Amino acid sequence: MEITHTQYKHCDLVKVKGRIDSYTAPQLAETFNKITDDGRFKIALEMSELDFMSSAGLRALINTQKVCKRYNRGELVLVAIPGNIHAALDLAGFIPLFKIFDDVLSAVGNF
Amino acid sequence: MEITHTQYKHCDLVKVKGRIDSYTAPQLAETFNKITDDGRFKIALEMSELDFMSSAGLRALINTQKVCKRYNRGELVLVAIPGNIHAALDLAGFIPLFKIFDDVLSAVGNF
Amino acid sequence: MVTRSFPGRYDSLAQIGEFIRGITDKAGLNNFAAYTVEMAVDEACSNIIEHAYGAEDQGPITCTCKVNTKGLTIILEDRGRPFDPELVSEPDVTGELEDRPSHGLGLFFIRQWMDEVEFEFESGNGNRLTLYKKRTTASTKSTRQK
Amino acid sequence: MVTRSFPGRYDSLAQIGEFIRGITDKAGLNNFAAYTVEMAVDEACSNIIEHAYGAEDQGPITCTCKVNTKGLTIILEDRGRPFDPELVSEPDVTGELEDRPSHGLGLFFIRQWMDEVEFEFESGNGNRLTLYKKRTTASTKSTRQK
Ligand SMILES: Nc1ncnc2c1ncn2[C@@H]1O[C@H](COP(=O)(O)OP(=O)(O)O)[C@@H](O)[C@H]1O
Ligand SMILES: Nc1ncnc2c1ncn2[C@@H]1O[C@H](COP(=O)(O)OP(=O)(O)O)[C@@H](O)[C@H]1O
Repeated sequence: MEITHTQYKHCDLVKVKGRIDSYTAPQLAETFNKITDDGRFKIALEMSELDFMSSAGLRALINTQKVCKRYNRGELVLVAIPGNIHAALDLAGFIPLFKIFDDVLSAVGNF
Repeated sequence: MEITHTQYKHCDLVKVKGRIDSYTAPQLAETFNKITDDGRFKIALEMSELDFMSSAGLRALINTQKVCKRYNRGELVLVAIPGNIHAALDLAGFIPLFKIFDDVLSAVGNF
Repeated sequence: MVTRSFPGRYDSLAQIGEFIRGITDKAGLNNFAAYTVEMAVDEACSNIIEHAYGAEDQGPITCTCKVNTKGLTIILEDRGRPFDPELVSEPDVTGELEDRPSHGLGLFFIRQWMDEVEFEFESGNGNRLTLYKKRTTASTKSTRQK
Repeated sequence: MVTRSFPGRYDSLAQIGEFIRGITDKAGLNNFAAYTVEMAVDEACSNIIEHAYGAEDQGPITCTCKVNTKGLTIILEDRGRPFDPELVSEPDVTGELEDRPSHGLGLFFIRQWMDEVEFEFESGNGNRLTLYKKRTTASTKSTRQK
């Protein structure tokens, strides 16, 4: 797994590549925590080069979404979700819980 | 010349392709005017596919920059400027007057 | 039939995933079917490390794969504590954000995505989880196209 | 030597640009040198329509191009009103944003980017603007590389 984090004026962009499983998910959770600990709650997660995400990754997403949406201070949005991962998010009932964008520009521009 | 305009939460992105000369520059000026007449003064101009820009285009840029920067309400930033056009902007002394970004994401993210 | 053993550690998961992708390729499963198998196995192995062994490096995970014309069977064995999956209730996948549990999705994925799932415990022999995935028409077709 | 005439209209500018690119290509100018010639000619033709003719469709723009080993000469002719470029002062290209003029850059580009610029007026024959661009070492080199 490879994580890139870019801070923009109104939001943070996290790009994750490779594989999110129980071994790597803690790093993703930590990246999200560092951002929200900074008082920043508008986050876009770019997933176009993500190959695999287990429920450990879903856990990081839902926990971060809860923190971000509290007091209406922001939200985590998902960008460029690969097909198989979209099916997993769908089965887990996550689709209604996250705004989804096709590309980072619209995601960052939405904040 | 082909113009695409996308409105984001905190800024407007204008992408211009092809040729800006005395024939086409009025369309670009009109696009900018429509945005500023709307009370929106944060504009990014994406130029990566711009082939040519005469002083008629420079005129549209400087006029719009004056309107945008007034009362500190915003600015026009330039994105992905092709080499020849950069040389023309430089000769006209425009480089210090505009923030320049390599890609639209950083430009939109900066607003 | 292929059998391989992996250390019961989270950093084995990527290798297990690779191993499973090799098997699903050979079985000619389509891309999505292969993904569901990889994910089910990953969830099961995470659970073995976290719940059956209770920690990393407590024992191995043995993975046996059998391919036949009807489908793919994967057997995961460990020497951890026994487990009755009947006691685990389905997670809420429809409620409001705040009501959503962050745990309990792993077993749900395994059950939803595999065609048959069986947990067995034999004292002295440990746990055995059998996962079976049918070939779908689509996957058979995609095999033929190769 | 090539001569072509274009209607004195702003929508001729793209065709004039294409014509000039054909010439700079043949002359083997490098990409940037070619761009400066295209821009100088575009500025000059815009001025002919706007200032010499005072409006569109008042007369033609005739463009004559000569290439030799030393460089490229472009002659633009119109039948509009005469013009003394000595009376035009240089634009401010260093001041604060608010002090910058939005007009007056065209002539500046022509003068900066061409190696020689000459305006002539003969009553009865109209205006003639001669632009000369030297081949630079770089452009000669890029020609040789072809
Ligand atoms: N192999 C196992 N051994 C023991 N307990 C297990 C095993 N797999 C699952 N469990 C139990 O079932 C629960 C649900 O598992 P699961 O759906 O994978 O979610 P999670 O692991 O996120 O809690 C676990 O919390 C655990 O109590
Ligand atoms: N061909 C021409 N015929 C008559 N006047 C001209 C011509 N070219 C330029 N001028 C005069 O010189 C001024 C400066 O020209 P220029 O630098 O091209 O800027 P602009 O056309 O934007 O005013 C013009 O405003 C005009 O008064």
